[in-house]
This record gives sequence, structure tokens and C-alpha cells, in this order.
Amino acid sequence: MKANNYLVYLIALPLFSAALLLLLGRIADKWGHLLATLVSASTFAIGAYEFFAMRSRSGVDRAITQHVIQWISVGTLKVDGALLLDQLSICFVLLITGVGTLIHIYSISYMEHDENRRRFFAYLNLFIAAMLLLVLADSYLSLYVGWEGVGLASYLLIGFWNQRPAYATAAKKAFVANRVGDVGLSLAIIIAFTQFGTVSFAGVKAGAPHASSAALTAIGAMLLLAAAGKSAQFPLQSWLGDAMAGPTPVSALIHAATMVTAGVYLITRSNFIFDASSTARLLVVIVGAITLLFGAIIGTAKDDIKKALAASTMSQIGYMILATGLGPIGYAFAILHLLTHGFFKAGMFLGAGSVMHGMDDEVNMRRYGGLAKFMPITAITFGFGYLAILGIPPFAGFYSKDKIIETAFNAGGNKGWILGGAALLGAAITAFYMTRVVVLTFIGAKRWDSMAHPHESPLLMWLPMAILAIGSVTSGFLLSSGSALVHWLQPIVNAGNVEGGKELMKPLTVSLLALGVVVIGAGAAIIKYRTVASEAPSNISIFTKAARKDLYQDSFNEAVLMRPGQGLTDTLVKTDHNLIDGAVRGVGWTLNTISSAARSIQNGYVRSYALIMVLGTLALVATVWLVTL
Amino acid sequence: MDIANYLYLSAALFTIGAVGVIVRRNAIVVFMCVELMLNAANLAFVTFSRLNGNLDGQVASFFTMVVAACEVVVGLAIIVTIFRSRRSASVDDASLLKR
Amino acid sequence: MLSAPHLNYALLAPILIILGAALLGVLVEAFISKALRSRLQIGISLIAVIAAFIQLIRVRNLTSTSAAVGSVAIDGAGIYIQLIILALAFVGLLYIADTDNFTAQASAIPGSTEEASSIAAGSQQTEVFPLTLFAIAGMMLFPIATDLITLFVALEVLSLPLYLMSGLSRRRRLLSQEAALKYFLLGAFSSAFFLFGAAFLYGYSGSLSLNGIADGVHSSGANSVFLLIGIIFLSVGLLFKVGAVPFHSWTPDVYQGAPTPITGFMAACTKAAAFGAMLRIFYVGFNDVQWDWKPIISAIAVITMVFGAIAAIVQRDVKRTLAFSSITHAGFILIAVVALSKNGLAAALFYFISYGFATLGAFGIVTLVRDSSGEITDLNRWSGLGKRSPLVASAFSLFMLSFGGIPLTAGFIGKFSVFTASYESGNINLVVFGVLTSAVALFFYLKIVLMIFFGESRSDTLTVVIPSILTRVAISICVIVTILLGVYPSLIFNSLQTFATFLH
Amino acid sequence: MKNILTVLELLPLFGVIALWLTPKENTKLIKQTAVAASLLTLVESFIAVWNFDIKFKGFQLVESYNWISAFHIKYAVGVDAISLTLILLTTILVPIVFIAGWHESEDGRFSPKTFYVLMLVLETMMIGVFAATDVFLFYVIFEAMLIPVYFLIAGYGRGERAAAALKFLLYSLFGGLLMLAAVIGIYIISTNQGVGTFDVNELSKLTIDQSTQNWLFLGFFIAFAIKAPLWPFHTWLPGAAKSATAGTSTLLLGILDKVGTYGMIRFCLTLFPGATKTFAPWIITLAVISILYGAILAIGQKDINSMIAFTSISHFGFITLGIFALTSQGISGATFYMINHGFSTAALFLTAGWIVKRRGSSQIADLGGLQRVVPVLAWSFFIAGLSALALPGLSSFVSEFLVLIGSFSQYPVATIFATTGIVLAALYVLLVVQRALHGEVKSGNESMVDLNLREKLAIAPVIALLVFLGFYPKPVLHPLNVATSTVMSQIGVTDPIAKADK
Repeated sequence: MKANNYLVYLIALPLFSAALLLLLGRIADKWGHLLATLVSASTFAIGAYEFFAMRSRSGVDRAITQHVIQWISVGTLKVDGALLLDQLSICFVLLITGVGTLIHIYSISYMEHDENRRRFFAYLNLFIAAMLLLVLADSYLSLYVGWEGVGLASYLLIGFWNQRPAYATAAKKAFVANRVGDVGLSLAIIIAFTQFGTVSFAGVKAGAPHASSAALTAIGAMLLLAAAGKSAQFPLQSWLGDAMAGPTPVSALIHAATMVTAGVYLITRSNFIFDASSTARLLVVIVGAITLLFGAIIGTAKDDIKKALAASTMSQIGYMILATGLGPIGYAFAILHLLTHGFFKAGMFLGAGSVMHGMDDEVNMRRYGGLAKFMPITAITFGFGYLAILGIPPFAGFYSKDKIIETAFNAGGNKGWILGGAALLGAAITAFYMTRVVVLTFIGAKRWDSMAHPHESPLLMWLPMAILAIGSVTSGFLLSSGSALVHWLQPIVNAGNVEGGKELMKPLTVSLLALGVVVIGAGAAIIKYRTVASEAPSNISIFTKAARKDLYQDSFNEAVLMRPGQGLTDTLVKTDHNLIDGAVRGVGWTLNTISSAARSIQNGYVRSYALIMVLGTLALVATVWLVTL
Repeated sequence: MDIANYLYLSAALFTIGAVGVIVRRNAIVVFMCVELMLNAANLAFVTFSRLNGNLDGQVASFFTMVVAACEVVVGLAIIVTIFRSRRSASVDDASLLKR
Repeated sequence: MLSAPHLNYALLAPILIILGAALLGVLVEAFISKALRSRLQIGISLIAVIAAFIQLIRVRNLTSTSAAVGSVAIDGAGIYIQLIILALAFVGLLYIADTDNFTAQASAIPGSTEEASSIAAGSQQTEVFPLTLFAIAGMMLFPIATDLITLFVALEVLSLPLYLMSGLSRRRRLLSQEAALKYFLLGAFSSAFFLFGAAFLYGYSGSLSLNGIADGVHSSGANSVFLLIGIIFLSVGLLFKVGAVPFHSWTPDVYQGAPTPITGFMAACTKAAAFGAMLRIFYVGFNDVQWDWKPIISAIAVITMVFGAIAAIVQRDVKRTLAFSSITHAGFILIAVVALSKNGLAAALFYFISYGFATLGAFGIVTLVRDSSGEITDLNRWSGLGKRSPLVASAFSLFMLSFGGIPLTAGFIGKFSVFTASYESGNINLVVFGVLTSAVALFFYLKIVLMIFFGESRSDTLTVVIPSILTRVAISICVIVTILLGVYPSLIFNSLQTFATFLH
Repeated sequence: MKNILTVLELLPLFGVIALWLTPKENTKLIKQTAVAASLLTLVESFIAVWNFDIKFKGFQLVESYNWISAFHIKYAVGVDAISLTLILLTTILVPIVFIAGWHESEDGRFSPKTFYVLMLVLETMMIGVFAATDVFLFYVIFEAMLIPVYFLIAGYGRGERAAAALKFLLYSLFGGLLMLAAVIGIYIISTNQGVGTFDVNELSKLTIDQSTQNWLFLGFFIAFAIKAPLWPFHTWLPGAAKSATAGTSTLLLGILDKVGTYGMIRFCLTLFPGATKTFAPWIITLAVISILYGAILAIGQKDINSMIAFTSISHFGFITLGIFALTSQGISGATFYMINHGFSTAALFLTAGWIVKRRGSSQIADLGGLQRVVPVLAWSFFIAGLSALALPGLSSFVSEFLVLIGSFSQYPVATIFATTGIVLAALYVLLVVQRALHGEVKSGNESMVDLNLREKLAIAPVIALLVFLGFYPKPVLHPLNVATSTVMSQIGVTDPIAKADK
């Protein structure tokens, strides 16, 4: 592998910029956003440069490393602060810096009237730095730094308007749920170290074939837990909806395009673990399948445009996770879907932001309607994203999602039918809820009151949307033509060039099937939401109620974790005071009591003192008598 | 007569003295009981002197008598003072210092 | 022709100096005018103590011999204990020199016109000085005496003056007299036990000397019941003097009732003298029957420590608290007695110093805290003393910390050496008990410190009197010794290496 | 230069003498004198670092003089990396505490002068306790240093300060007394084996039978467990932290309590390797309970200072876990954790102290919306909180992870439980952050003023160190590794070998 001295700037530049903006404070208010955008753009430039340089190399030379510092070295544990840029990470670098830069640009305008815009950009840069560290790390432990770094950035951005208690709570919830996942990542790293004596990707990869399957399954399960936390997968999915509290560009960048896909990256990066453990793979597909349906179902009932999109994100990542669990062949499709999803979902989120921008931050779709007329660019770019997610050819989603559905069917046996069926069902529901979003927002009668003045967003906002829309159209084709991405990633994943399982159906059949269910789903939505009330109806079925309540995920967490947790806390606080400290105080009390008793012996009568002496003497005599007897 | 009987007598005297100290209220009587105990010890000394066949015990008893006389001097001084202050020689009355 | 016995006057000189000075004091009391009397008495007493001290230093190398035809043993430990007693007595005398603490006329009825007029006339009787000197002489004799008669005489010589001195308080005379009565009756009672025990030891061994008793143990056949009764009854007498439980009852009452300077003197010096004698008796006389007495003395050590520490917790009177504290410390010293080794002896000797000076210091400070009717001994009224008089409060706290055995005070080294000696002799259980008791004891020592510094001051009438120069010197000595020996105990321990031996 | 360590110990005492000569009324001069003395000490500690040979195994800069020859007690000092880093922590934190709590000394029961005298005396003792290589000397300072802390808490604290201080003192002294018995015990053993010494190196060479080891070990360990504090010996800590001033709390939890964990390594491990192995599983259990218990109680606290105290209990659990895992990662991690915890607790207490001082209440419920009013202060507190939850990129992460990774091979189940502590850590930090910093500005907080230059100067180096050591722990971690390997070879344990290794 070649060494390279510039990789570190990818991380250092945005990190430095973030620190600078935060430390300088108000002084930097005037130009802070510009600096941040410039830095973000320059990281994209470096990324692009490295991408082309990589393409010009071949074979093992494509991956490059940089040793930055000797980080931790204790006993046999040696973790270097080293960066690794290979075919997998470059995809992410481009996605992160590319989408990231677009969103920086978008935010310049979107956040124009916020007094803390500088701080917002500082956080964005911090995020870019952390996310790049995550994908550039050459060991699990370095990855962990980025992993938590993005968590911090996400926390800060979700809670950007933390004066509103609900938003602050949402931020905290996201961080804590992520931390649950981090326990998984920690344990995975720890087990890996005890197994392999190293935590670098290369080292673990080399050792994996020699490890016991139990260990590999354990590591795999823990990595999955980590991925579930970061990527809002079942059972740690509940934070993502609330995370929409953050400004919309944040939702686009972090909670749609990049950070939440880190779980997919992690599993893909650890393909050597999952390849070696079928149990771990099984867990992965189960989580993926559940989540893709879970998210989709929630999406059908959300009136908040951002939450509907968030549910969709959850569902789409479910697809990716599902793909990663389908064996060596699946990883590339997961990444493919990840990239296309990055374009269309970011585009749609920005579109949602644009709508909100024009509608005085109204997020309830029931108060929208017929907006296409007022914000055509937004409507078109959003529409491209919509078509992409539905998987209409030739839009991006068609190439990526169908591949996943296809591979799922090919998993074989009942598993294949179940997974394929779930994926297909998911596609139908996706079509339903996305159509619902589009219909409620852009089509139909206007349901907003006269106070609102919907208008198209300024150039700085629609330009990124347009670029992302182009991506939504083209990326799928570009990446999959001639299996470009699959081959590109070949050395990292599926190096053995394993084919998928026996084809259950022809790819065309799958595509047609998928298209069919999509049409059904979309059609159902159009029929149902032709007309809609501006208030959510209350006489609804039990299923709708459940979906509106996020399938009771929060109630569940509250009942199973939060309330018992609070109970435990209260109990322990009381126990600590009454029992443990009480025991200590009890000693004091006992001493006092004995002391008072002893005091009463001292009654002041000389004769009783004499009696005590005599009794004492007799006791001594008795003792000696007994001892010497 | 068995010489041990002297020891029994001595022990009995000592016990009577000790009991007297415990049960009697008048300071003078209490003090007399103490003297009785000292004399019990004296009796023991003399007895043991006889038993051991040397005179050390007898010498000791003389010393004891002198010391006892000194004790009387000091003791009576104290008892008289307190009697003058309190108009009472009962040891039970002198029980302000307690607890 | 019979020659007079060789008494070795040089070695007895320290005691004789004190006794001589005491007799001189009596004459002064009788013949010198009121005006001069007091100062003269102070002078005589202090000079006598210093002279005796110097004489002891001079003869320190003539040790390991006996004097007065074997009645006393002049050995390293004997000399050392005498030096300690003299040093402590010197400080005690500095307090006693403040005659304001003592009744002008002991024979006057409390509250009578006679008393009032004698106070008004400024006629101060100073019998306390010769009494003190007599007591000192007895204390010096007690730990070096090697036969039972001398022991008994010494015991009485040290006790009788103390009985009287306890009754000499100027204020609260009824309490003071009561203390004297109690002390006297119980003291005489315990003397009887001591004597009875002595008689049985004599009966057992046919000898009055400690060596003779030790020899008697070797020659089998003697009636060991006599020995055991002798040991027990003799021990009762000694344990009474040191204030060990259950023979301690007099301690709190007498400590509270006696004039505070006397209490300090008594607490520090009597403990050293009585323990000195006890150490000699057990180390020399009973060494070979240690398996008979060790268990009971160990048990008494434990009971004493624990009882003293626990009973002190709820005390509200500072002098009573210090009394219970002294009981606890008696328990600690008993641990050293049970160690029955050279290190145990050295530890005990060091403990006398550390405990003695801290005790004198603490009682010295008690004399300073007053209101219009005299000393305030109610601890509640001491609350907030630190604000009023930080220096006095700091000094008192220092003594409390030393009692508690906080490092960098002499008390800690004392405890450490006692525990070390005990551990070395295999009495690990005693160490554990000692350690646990220390924790309990710390509880009340620290509560006092807490109250002094951080309690709210409740009484406006409380004042801290400006101490006289002598008292100031005395307290300063105590402070210095407590810190110095805490930081650099080698000052004492280096000499103890050679001195901590008994003549057998 | 000779006697570096002794000079280091004496410098604060010179400061005390200088203070003594300073007029009582001139508060400003007193403060400047104290700061100057502490800075001078800091410089001297750098000289000590300069003269320290990283590669050398064993104690360096040693000095030894007879002290109490009757008991073979010496004034013997020397440092290895573990003690030197802790000394450095001390010398860095003391001036920071002085500068941060500029007015802390003014509303106490005693004069400001007394405050600085006590603080400087405490600094001398803290340096001394880490430098001591004679067990007796260690013990003496270990106990004696409680007294200045007692007066600092009770004399300058808030609320139930006197009772809290007494509780602190009694707890610590009780532990100390048990340790005293053990100290005496090991000395007697050395005497019986013909050595008669308190020198820790010599003592580690003794052969002690297992049951004796166990008892002596417990004597030492309970003292340290109270100090550290480990569950269930912890109940003195929250009260003390709640009552003490921010500076005192900083020194108390940041440095003083480290004596407990330091003692575990220096004495429990090296003197009683056999007993260490016997008790390790039990201690690990206590450590894990501490981690979770401390974290859960931290969540339930209403007072900001006692909340920080409980987080520390959790962190001390991690440190103990690392120590008794008996692996190089565990012990190195634990020692590094001590340093990091020192700085992160300092940051927490100092910032919380400023908040409390400005608000006049330490109830978390009284705070709220501080980020809007006092952004710099809020950020400082937030970063300190992140350090407490061991965010990667901050130094506490490195140590926490080392502890976990070092323990897993030995105690997998315990480690898994301990790992869940990181979720609780996120909860307790973010809950207080949310309640205090986020939300609407609560009434009573509107007029709070942000940090002034002096306060910024005080907190900046702490945060800088947390970040710097997070990315580049080597300067501290590397020397610690050398010390750790020495300790491990003394106990006779080696790291487990990776299972899948061929």
C-alpha cells in the first residue's frame, strides 16, 4: 500500500475550521459560514483528486495509507492514528464531502436569519471531520473516534435549537440510543482484541479465518448492535424520528445521506467477520427486514413531512442492512443503494426544507397542498427523488433497490421467500407513503391559511437541490453500468467473487414484480389522498393509530426501559441514603445508645462504684479460676 | 489448730470490710470498714510470716499500721470538711458528680 | 561489727531532694508571711524538681543497680520513668502556681463569711505545693520500688496528698470536696486490695521482693492459688490507680471535681507512676507466670479501651470527657504491658510522654476558658471557641488530634509503637481491637474539634482569660513536645534503646 | 541537582512561610503569594520531569534519610512514572484551583490567609504522599493530609459542611487505622525475616504466607477503597463534594482520592501479589457495582456537586477494574485514567463551582438555559461533561477503553456489565447538560455573567490537556507503560495471548 501525506488534511481542515469558528465566537459571525463552506469544498476537492488518482492506479496500489501519530500503545495493544483510503472509503469520502458541500451551500441561505449561523457551520464542519475520520480510519478503534464524533455532531445539531425542551430531549435521546450501539462497538473491538491481539482492519481480517465461530458471531452481533444504534435499525430505531428536531439541512446530511449509513459502512467494512459467521448474517438480515418494514409502516401515518422522510430513511437503510446480510454479493449492492439513497434522500430532505422555508416552518403536510405551483423547482427536484426512491427506471433507486430485492429472493429456501417478500412488500409500502407525501404536499387543493405566502427558495438553496436531483437520476445507472461499483469494491468485499445464490426468478421478473407493487402502492395512495382534511382524522383504525404512534416504539421504551430505569434510580437513591449510609449512621446511633447506657452506670454513688470494683474483682477471680481449672 | 483457719478468718474479715463499704452510708463507718480490710491483710501477712518461717510479713504489718494511721489523718480531715459543708456524713449525699 | 547499710544516697538523691523540698515547703507554710509565701513555694517546688531532674541525669549511667538495700532498683527504665514524672510534674507545677484555682482556706466552710474574709484579705494558703512535692516523691518511688512494702508505702505517699489536693478547689467547693471524698474512700478501698494481694504473694513465695516472687515461681510446690489471688488483688490495686475498667469509676468524678491544675497533674503523672510500677511488677515479678495473667490483663485492656471510648461519646463536660479519654489511653498502655517485651516497655514509656504532655496541655486550656463563676466545662458552651480565640482552640485541637493518634503528633507515634510492640509479641487481636477503638475514640475527639471550630457560639459570657506567663510557658511546652515528638520521635526513641530495661 | 523531590515538597511550605509574613488584611497580596508559590512548585515539578529517565525501571530521584531508626523508618522518597504523573497532576491543578477560585477563600469561617496556608500545606502533603517510598512515611502523610482537607471543607464550604467534613474525616481515618494495623503487620514480618524495614521495594521481596497476606491486603485495601471510594464505602463522598468549595472538591476528588487507587497499585499489588489474585474477582465485582451504581445514582441526583461526586464513584470503579484486571492495558489504562479523571473532574467541579457561585444555588432544577446566557461557561461545562462520559477524542476515552480492553480477557462478564456503564454515563451527563444548559432561560439566571479572563485562563489549560492527551496520549502513556510492566513483573503476571493467534 502506498503512503500518502495529504489524507490527514481531509480531517484536519474541517476540524480546525470548526475549532476556529467555535473559539473565535461572534468575531467570526460575518464570514464563518463562508470559511466552513470553503473548507468543505476543499475537502471535496481533495477527495475528488484522490479518487482520480486512485482510479489511475491499479490492484493493491489503489489503497493508500497515512500514518499520522502513534496513538495508543500498551502491551500488545498498538493502535496507530493511521488513515486508510481504499475503494470503499473513497465512495464515502466523495459522498460525504460532495453532499456535505452542497448542504453547506444550501445552509448559507437556509440559516441566514439564525443568529447562531456561525455555530451551525462549525458543527457541520465538525461533522464532516468526524465522518471522514470514521470512514478513513484503518482500525476499529480509530473508527470508534469518528463514530462517536459524528454522534456528538449529530447531538449538537439536533439540539441546535435546544432552548426548546423537546428538541433538547431529542438530541439527548439520539445520543443515548447511539451510545447503546456504542456498547456494541466497544465490545466488538474488545472481543476482537482478545481474539486477534489487534484492532486494525487488516489484522482482524488476517486473523478472522483462525477464530472460533462463537467469537466471530459475538463480534458480528456486537457490530450489528453498533450499526443498529447509528443507523436507526430495530431495536434502536426510535431516535431517528425525533432527530428531525434539527435544522433541515442537518436532517438531509446527517440523518439521511451520511451518518445514519455508517452502520452499513461498518458491516461492509467488517465483511470478513460476517462472511465467516452465518449466525451473524442471519441476525443482520432479520434486523434489516424488520426495520425496512417498520420504517415503511411508520412512514404511512406521519403528517410531519420530515418525520415521514425520516421513517423512509429508516426503511431504506433497512434495505441496505438487509443487503449486507445476504452474503459476499450483497455488500456492493448495499453500498450502491447507500450512494443512490444519499442523493435522492438528501435531495428530498432539502426539498422538504425548501417547502418549510416557504411555508413559515410549517411541517404538517395536511397544511400543504398544491405547492407545485408556487415552488416548481422544489417540486421537480423532489419529484426526481420520489421517482428514484420508488425505483422507477431509469431513476437511481431502480438500479440499487431491485438488486437488493433480487438478491434477497436468491438467498434461498424459505429465507429467500421471506426476505424477498418483505423487501417487495416494503417497496409497495414505500410507494404508498412517498406518493402520499408528494400528493399531500405538491398536488391537490391548498390547505394552508391565508397567512402563508409560499414561494420558491433562493438560488443558493435550489442549486444544491438541483444537483442532487441530477444525482437521483443518473447515479444509479452510472454506478451499476457494467457492474462498475461491484468491481470497484471487489478487492474489499467479495474478493472471492462469490456469486449470489441460485436465481429464484429472472432479474426482469423481479423488476416487473417490483414495478407492479410500486404502482399498486402509489395508486392506492393517490386514490386515498386525493382529498384530505387539514386536521388529522381521529376515527382511525387501530393500525393507523399504531403507525402514528411509531408502532409504539416510544411507549415500549418508556415502559420497558425508562420507567423501570427511573424506578431503579429512585430506589437506589433511597437505598443509598437509608441502607448504606443508614448502616453507617446506624453504627453512630448504636455507639451513642451504648454510650448513654454506659453513662447511667456512672450514678455518682461511691458505694455503687465500690460494688463495681468488687464485682470486677470477683469476675477476675472467676475467670482465672475457670481458666486454670 | 490449722493455720489455714487464720487465712479463712482473714478472708472473712476482708469480705466483711468490703461488704461494709458497699452497704454502709456513713462515711466514717465506710472508712472503718476499709480499715478492717487493711487489718485483714495484716492478719494474712502475719499468718504467712508464720507459715513461711520468716519475719518479713510481720515487718510488713507494722508498715501497714503506720500507713493506715496516715490514712486516718487524711481521711478524717476530708470527712470532717465535707461534714462541715453539708451537715451530713452520708456518702450517698455526696453524689453531685455523676453521669 | 555491724556496719550501717549502704544506701547509695546518690541514687536516691532525686527523691530525697523532692522530699526535702516538701518538708521545707511545710516549714514555709508555717513560718513565712502571706505576702512572700506563695512565690517562695513556687520557687522551692520548681527548683526542687529541676534539681532532682539534673541529679537523675547525672546518675543516669550508674544504672542497673539497686539502692536502699535492694528496696529500689535503679535501672534504665526506672530512671526514665522518674525523668518523665519530673518533666510532667514540672509542667503541672506551672499550672498549680496559678493559685487562683485553689481555695484560700480549705478548712473554711464553703460560702461562709470566714471564707469570704480570707479571700478578701488575700490570705492564700499554699499547702498545695508541699502536697504536690510529696506526691511527686511517692510517684518517683513507686515505679522503682522492688519490694511489696516499699511499693505499698510509695503508693500511699503518692495517693494521700492527691486525695487532699482534689478537695482544694476555690470554686464549686462542694464538688471538689466530694471528689476528694470519693477519691479517698475508693483509693483506700483499692489500697486494701493491693495490700491483701501483697500478703498472698508473700504467702506464696515467702519473700516480699519482686525477684523473690519471681524465684518462687520457679520453685514448684508452692500453692499457686496464693499466687493467683495475690496477682489478682495486687492488680486490682494497680488497675484502680491507672483507671482501668471496671476499676475506673472514680476517674470521671474526681477529674471533674478536682481543681483543674490538679486534675492535669494527677492524670499525667499518676498514670506514668502507676503504670511504671505495674510494668515493673509484671515484667520482673510475674514474667514467668505470664500465661496466667496475660489473658485477664488483655481482656481488661480491651474492655478499658472500648468502654472509655464509647462512654466518652455522650459526655457533655470537657473534664469528664478527658477522664474517659484517659481511661481509653490506660487501655492502650495496658496493651504495651501485655506485650511484655523491651519494645513494649519502650512503647509504654513513650506513651507516658505523649499522653502526659497532651493531657497537661488540654487541662491547661480548660483552666483558661471561663465565665464570671469560674471555669466553663460544659462542652456546649465551648462551641465556637475557635472564633473567639483561634490560638487556644488550635492548641486544644492539637491535643485532641494527638489523643486521637493523628500522624505528625506524638500521640500517633505512641499508638504506633504500642501496636507494633503488641503485634511483635503476637497479640494481633489486641492490635485489631486497639485500632477499632481508636476509630471510636476519634469520633468524640473530632466532634470536640468540630464543635470548637465550627459550632455556633452560644454564650456571650464565655471568655478566654489571658494566661499567666507560667501557664503560657506550660501550654507552649506541651504544644512543642506534642508536635516535636510527632515529627521527630527519634529524640526519645534513640535513648529508649538503651534505657528501656528493667533490672531483674 | 540533588534533592529535587524534597525541594518540590518544601516549596509550598516556603509559600506558607511567605504567607505567614504577609499582612492578614492584604488579601490580594496573599493570593498572589500563594499563586506564586504554587507556580514555583510547578516549575520545580517540570525540573523533576526533566531529570526523569523514562526507560528506567524502578524508583528514580531517590532520597533516603533515617527518620525513626528505632523502627527502621526512613524519610525515603522516589518516583516512578505513576507517582510522577500524579505529582505533576497535583502541581498543575493547584495553581489552576487558586486562579479559578480567586474569591473562594473570602467567605469562609477563617481568613483567606488560612485558606491558602491550608491549601499549600495540602499541596506539600499530596506531593509527599505520591513520592514516599517508605510505607510508614506514606501512611503518615496519608492520614495527616486529611486534616487540612477537613478544615478546608468545614471552614470554607457550604451547607452541612461541618457534618460532611466530619464524616469524611471519620471514614478516612477509620480506613487509615485498618491500614495502620497492616503496616505494622508487614513491618513485623520483615523484622521476623531479618530485614526490618518499611521500604516498599524491600517489603515486596518478602515471602508472606497466603492467609497473612490476605489479612494484610485487606487492611490496606479497605483504606484505599474508602479513599477511592469504592462501593459500598462511598457515602462520605457526595456530602463532602456537596459542601466543599469547588477548589477543595477538585483537589479532593481529583488528587486526594487518587491516593486510594495509587495505593492499590503501589502497595496492594506489589506487596501482596498472592492476596491480590485471591481477592481480584471480588474486587472486580465491587468495581463493576461501583461503575453502575455510581452512574445510576448520578442520574438521580438533584444537586450538581453530588452528581459529579457520583460520576466519580463510577469512574473510580473503572480505575479499580483496570488495576485488578492485572493486565498491562488494565493497569496502564487505570493509571492514565487517574490523570484524566483528575483533569476532567477538575473541569467539572470548577465550572460547576462558577455556575453555583453565580446562581447562588447548586440545585440542578434552579439552572436552565445557561447556554443562552453564559455560552463560554456553558461550553466549558459541556466539554468537561463530555470528558466525563469518555468521548473519543478526549483523553478519558483512551483510558476508559484501555481499562475495558484490559479487563475483558480476564473478566468478560464483568467487563460487559462495565461497558454498559458508558450508556449510563451518556445519560447522567446529558441529563444535567439538558437541565442546566438547554431549555428556556429560567428566572434567576438571566443576569448571570460569563467567564472573565482569569477564569478562562484557569479552565483553558485543563481543556487543552484533555483534548491533547486524547489525540496524543503517548507522552503520558509511554512512561506509564514502563512503570506498569515493572509492577506486573513484580506481581508475576503477564498479558494473556490473543486466542486466535497461531
